[in-house]
Amino acid sequence: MKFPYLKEAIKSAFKKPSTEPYPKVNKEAPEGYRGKIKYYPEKCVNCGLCIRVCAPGCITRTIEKVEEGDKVTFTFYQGQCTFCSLCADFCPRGAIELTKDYHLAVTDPKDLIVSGTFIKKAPPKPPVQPQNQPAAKNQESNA
Amino acid sequence: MILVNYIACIILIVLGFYVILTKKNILKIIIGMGLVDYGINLLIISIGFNPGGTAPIFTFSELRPESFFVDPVPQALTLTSIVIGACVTAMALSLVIKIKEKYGTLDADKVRRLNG
Amino acid sequence: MLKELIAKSFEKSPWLFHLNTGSCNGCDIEIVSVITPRYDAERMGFKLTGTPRHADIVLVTGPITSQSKDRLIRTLAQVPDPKVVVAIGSCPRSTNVFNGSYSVEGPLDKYVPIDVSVAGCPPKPEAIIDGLAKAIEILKEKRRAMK
Amino acid sequence: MQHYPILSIVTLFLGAFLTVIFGSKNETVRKFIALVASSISLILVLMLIKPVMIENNVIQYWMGNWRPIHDWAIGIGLEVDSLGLFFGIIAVVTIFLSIVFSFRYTEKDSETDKYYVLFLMLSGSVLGLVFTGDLFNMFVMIEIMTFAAVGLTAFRNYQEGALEAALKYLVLGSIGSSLVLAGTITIYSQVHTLNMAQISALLFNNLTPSTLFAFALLLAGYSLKAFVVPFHPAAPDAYMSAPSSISMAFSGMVNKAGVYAIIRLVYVLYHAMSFKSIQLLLIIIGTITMFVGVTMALAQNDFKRLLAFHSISQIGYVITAVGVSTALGLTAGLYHALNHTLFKGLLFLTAGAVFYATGTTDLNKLGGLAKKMPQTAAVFLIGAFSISGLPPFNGFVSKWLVYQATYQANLAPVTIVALLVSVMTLASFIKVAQSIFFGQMPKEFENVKEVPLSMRIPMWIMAILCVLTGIFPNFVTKYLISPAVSAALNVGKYIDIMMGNGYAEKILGKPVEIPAVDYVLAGYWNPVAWLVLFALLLLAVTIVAVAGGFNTASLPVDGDDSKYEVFFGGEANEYSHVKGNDLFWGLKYDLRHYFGFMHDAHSGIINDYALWAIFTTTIFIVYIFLLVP
Amino acid sequence: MVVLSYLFYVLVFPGLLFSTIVGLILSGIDRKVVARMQKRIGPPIIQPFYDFFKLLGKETIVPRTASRKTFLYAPVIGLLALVTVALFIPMFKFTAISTVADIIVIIYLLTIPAVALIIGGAASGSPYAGVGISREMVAIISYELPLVIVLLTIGKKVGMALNNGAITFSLSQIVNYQAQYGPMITKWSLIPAAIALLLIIPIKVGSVPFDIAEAETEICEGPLVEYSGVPLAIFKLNHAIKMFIMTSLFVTLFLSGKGTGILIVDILLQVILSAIVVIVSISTLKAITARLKVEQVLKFFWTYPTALALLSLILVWMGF
Repeated sequence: MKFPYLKEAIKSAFKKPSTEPYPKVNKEAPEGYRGKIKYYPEKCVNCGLCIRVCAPGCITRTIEKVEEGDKVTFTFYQGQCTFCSLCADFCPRGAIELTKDYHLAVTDPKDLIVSGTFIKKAPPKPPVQPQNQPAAKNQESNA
Repeated sequence: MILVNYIACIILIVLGFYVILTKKNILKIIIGMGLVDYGINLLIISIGFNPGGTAPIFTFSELRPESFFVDPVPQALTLTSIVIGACVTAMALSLVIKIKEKYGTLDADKVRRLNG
Repeated sequence: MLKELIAKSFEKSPWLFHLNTGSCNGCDIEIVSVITPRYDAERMGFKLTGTPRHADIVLVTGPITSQSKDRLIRTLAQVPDPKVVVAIGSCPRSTNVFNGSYSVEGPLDKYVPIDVSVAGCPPKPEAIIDGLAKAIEILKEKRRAMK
Repeated sequence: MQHYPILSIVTLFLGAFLTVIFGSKNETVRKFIALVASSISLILVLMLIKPVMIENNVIQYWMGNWRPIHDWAIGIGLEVDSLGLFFGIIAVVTIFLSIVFSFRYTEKDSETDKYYVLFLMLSGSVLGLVFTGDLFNMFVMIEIMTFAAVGLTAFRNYQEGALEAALKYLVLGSIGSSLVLAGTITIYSQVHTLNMAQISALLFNNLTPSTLFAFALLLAGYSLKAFVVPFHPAAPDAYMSAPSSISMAFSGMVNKAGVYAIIRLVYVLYHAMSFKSIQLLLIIIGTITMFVGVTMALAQNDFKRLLAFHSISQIGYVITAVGVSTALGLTAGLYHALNHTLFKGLLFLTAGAVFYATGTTDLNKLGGLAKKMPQTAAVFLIGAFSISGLPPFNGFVSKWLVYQATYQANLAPVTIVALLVSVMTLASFIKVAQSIFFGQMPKEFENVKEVPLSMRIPMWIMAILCVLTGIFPNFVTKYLISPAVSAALNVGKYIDIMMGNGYAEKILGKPVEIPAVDYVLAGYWNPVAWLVLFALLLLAVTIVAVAGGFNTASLPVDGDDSKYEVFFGGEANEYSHVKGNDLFWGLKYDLRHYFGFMHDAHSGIINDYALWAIFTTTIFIVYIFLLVP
Repeated sequence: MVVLSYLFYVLVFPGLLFSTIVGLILSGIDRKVVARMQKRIGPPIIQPFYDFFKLLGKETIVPRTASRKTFLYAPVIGLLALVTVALFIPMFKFTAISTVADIIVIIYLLTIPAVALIIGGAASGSPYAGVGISREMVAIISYELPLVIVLLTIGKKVGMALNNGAITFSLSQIVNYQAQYGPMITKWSLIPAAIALLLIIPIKVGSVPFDIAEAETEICEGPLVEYSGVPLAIFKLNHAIKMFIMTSLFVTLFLSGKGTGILIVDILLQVILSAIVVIVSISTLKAITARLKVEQVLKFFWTYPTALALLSLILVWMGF
């Protein structure tokens, strides 16, 4: 019959509890925590790298043709996100950021959607060139 | 004379118990029970026996203090006991027949489906 | 008066039942950490029970594998009313990285309505506590609707 | 009134003969004869309660009117004192209920005329045994009893082990009978009389080696008939393979006949309870009996075999309490004997009902029968709670008296063992409840039905008696137990009634005194308790009313969905039942050496059992020779 | 009038209402203290009330395999037995019903809630319940042996002083003895018995490390697995009342004394002492240990507490 924690238990009973009073006092997440996704559409260049690296496929993109160019909408569905931060790391322009905000409990799944829209101006129409192939290549890389 | 009786009945009883304890054949165990029975019957008779006594046939008017006779009660007891012993043996033998039919053996070591 | 007491008690003593439907254990560990001294969900009356019959709130983790689908449906049916289903982590909400796998039959809302979902992979314990707080509100409403 | 005892015995034997003559062809006739014979004998014995128990008379009856001449008994006499009548009442109630139960229970058997013949002979012999005043007559009756019991054990000879059990019972029984006979004639050789009253008078302060030897033999012989522990191994086999109505009779009266004979022997015949060593001997064998019986019962997998080991265990309580030998102890012992008849009879009947409905009593094959046989389950629970000694059932009262008697006699270890045995009894009945009546039902018992009314009536009578003797203990002790206790202690009166007034004083050399049956019953039930009970019932009703959840009609009807299946880790509801073998793992594991030893010891070989019996007899002889004088 | 007073005893004090409130508060204290010993904040002390009332509002499900009546009535039977025991336990000088206060009656009545739990669990037809009742029964067998010896020891000690050496089991005599000679705990020969009883209390109320029957992580709360709603609430209430009764019994057996003579103060004292016993025996063990295995429980109780109790018994027998 050994009670190795007896002393500690009795000592702790008279100490202040180590519980964090969370809902009353908001708590900062630690440095480097990957929480809620923040998307800066103004920085985005619609390169699509993030979609390529996203494992669960939580990023969707819709492109609408409007007068000025393409209306690009990026939708991040956090209900499907693993918060791996690969998209942010790969984004060449720093348009995606994983904040320290962890308040991700919602009753309506729509609240989990982060989306941003920007209009990517269509480039001025290039003169028609005899060689088609390089132009196609250029277009592709733009897309 | 009477001592021989006692010795004989003790031998019979002990022999009977010996057979019950050591013999594995159920038939022999029943013979052992019979031996014990006979030993006890002999004991009863011997207890009632008075050397030189007459047969115990009297009416109350004939009974006198000096009349010397064999105790009649043990004889009655012996008769009862013999009858009961015979019944028990008959019962046991009928069981043995049934057991032989059902188990195919009379070995006490094998007739032990109920144990533990 | 008894009714008021009962209604009041519903927000003070929600009991949890934890259901793992093929989770990677990340969320499970976070659920356990909610009841550790640091977060101590018991101070708000939360208690992990061992059987669905005692539960008010069911915490579902994992992307509903085909092995666990029938078990999930059966177990959820066995919880007495009123009950609240909370999806912990992204998996039950949307099957997360397992999306499209041959053995995953999620997401959860194909089978039962999800009342609260806590996103995260895994969610932080604080987020789970937030989710539970929301679940209590829903539990109260369901109780009111029941009567 | 003088003739009631002999008539009640003769009726039963006559019934047996009439059944042979008229009942062999017609089912109804033999049932009618059995019912009439048993009810006449029941009524005759119950009519004796008023003169014997309440007015405290002792009925003596000389067969053929051969009264004692010159203070010497030469005829065979019947003597019914309260002690004998107490056991007589136990016997006739058992007989009557068992006969009623048999009517439907044996309907699947052929040749039930033999069953009724043997049963009536068994009943008659037990009544004869408890009413007789003649030592040799006791031997004859006990021999008839054994004989009939063996026949009845082998009645269902198609059943596994019935023949074997009968053979074991026969061999051991005949060893016991031989011991009894040898003891009887050894006494006869010393005192030249067979009348128990006269023997008792002549043996007072007159113990010679021969009479001590006879005492040891008789004690061993009657212990064998009561199945106390080293003599017990034939009992479970026989109880298990006999039909349940017979098992009930075995535990209700055949066992009790042995107990009665022991009480008669040590209290009346030999005045032996003044010897500390005899008290100790009875207490030791009683304690061993109760402990071994209950631990063996825990390990059993057959309902009836388990009950049989409990019979042994409860007889241990009786013997222990009788061995304490104070008025309180004897009260406890007799009360427990009465209760044992009631609850064990009830339990054997439920076993019979289960067998009737399902065709098996194996704990590992049954399950969930409470849904199909609710009444049987209810009476089983009453019986199980009674035998485990839960208040307010009767087992509690008598066990409580046993504890009180033992601790007042400064026998703390015995009290500890008795309480432990009580808990283990509870454990083994929990095992039965779980494996037979609760849990899930195997598929093959879907069509099981509740047993017919004529089988339920005896069970309910027994159950009601269990409750009544539990909540009216003062009533029972006043009208049944105390007279019997005072009769057991009042040897002088027993002698005087038989041999004529003044005989006892002449031989014993001291005036006949009426023994004091006084003990403080640290009241368990008194008028206050009634008020409490009333208030509690009111409380229960209130709770039920307030909660509302107990209004079973308002609960949703069992749907087909999985909501109403048991929680099984989410798995589909398949048959899964924790059976008798699976229970009490920790206990079995910790005590595995003990259980293993006991299992090996009960080897099932006749020679071994005979060896135990003879060895224990030898120990008795040596003990009594060494310690008594 | 008498009927009314007994109704009051049964329903209000010291019966149903009083023992319910005190029992629930004690179990709240227990939970709070355990939490503090583990450096947690812990639930509020009235948390058990919330649990109880919440369960009253839940749906009651009766499984298909269950024997309905047995399943539903088992908890009520247990509650009735506990209320009855509450009437018998003296609080210093006060007892509701003193004439029938006998320890053996109390021991048997205290077995009834456990049996009710077992029968209720068995009636549910769940295999988890089957395992649970098996364990519960092993637990009962385990603690019964030392418990009996402890009570016998006290009976002997009191009997030697008041009853000419014959053992007494009367609770009122035990209280009288302590009123005359001071609390039982001050007799050094009885200290081992007191320790043994302190070890028995947790298993009797089924708390960690002896909660083998209701191990929620292994066998899904054992016998309680199929219970929900009102019957479950009553079982939880039984649990709480059992905690109060066992600790109160300890106080009566070991810490009782003259009392102050004022009824309310005495009762308050009894409750406070009970709470201290709860903290010492239940909460401390709960905070620092993990659940034992079934066979370990039996082995533990048949060695340490039994040995302690026997030591006391022998000491008392020798006249110390």
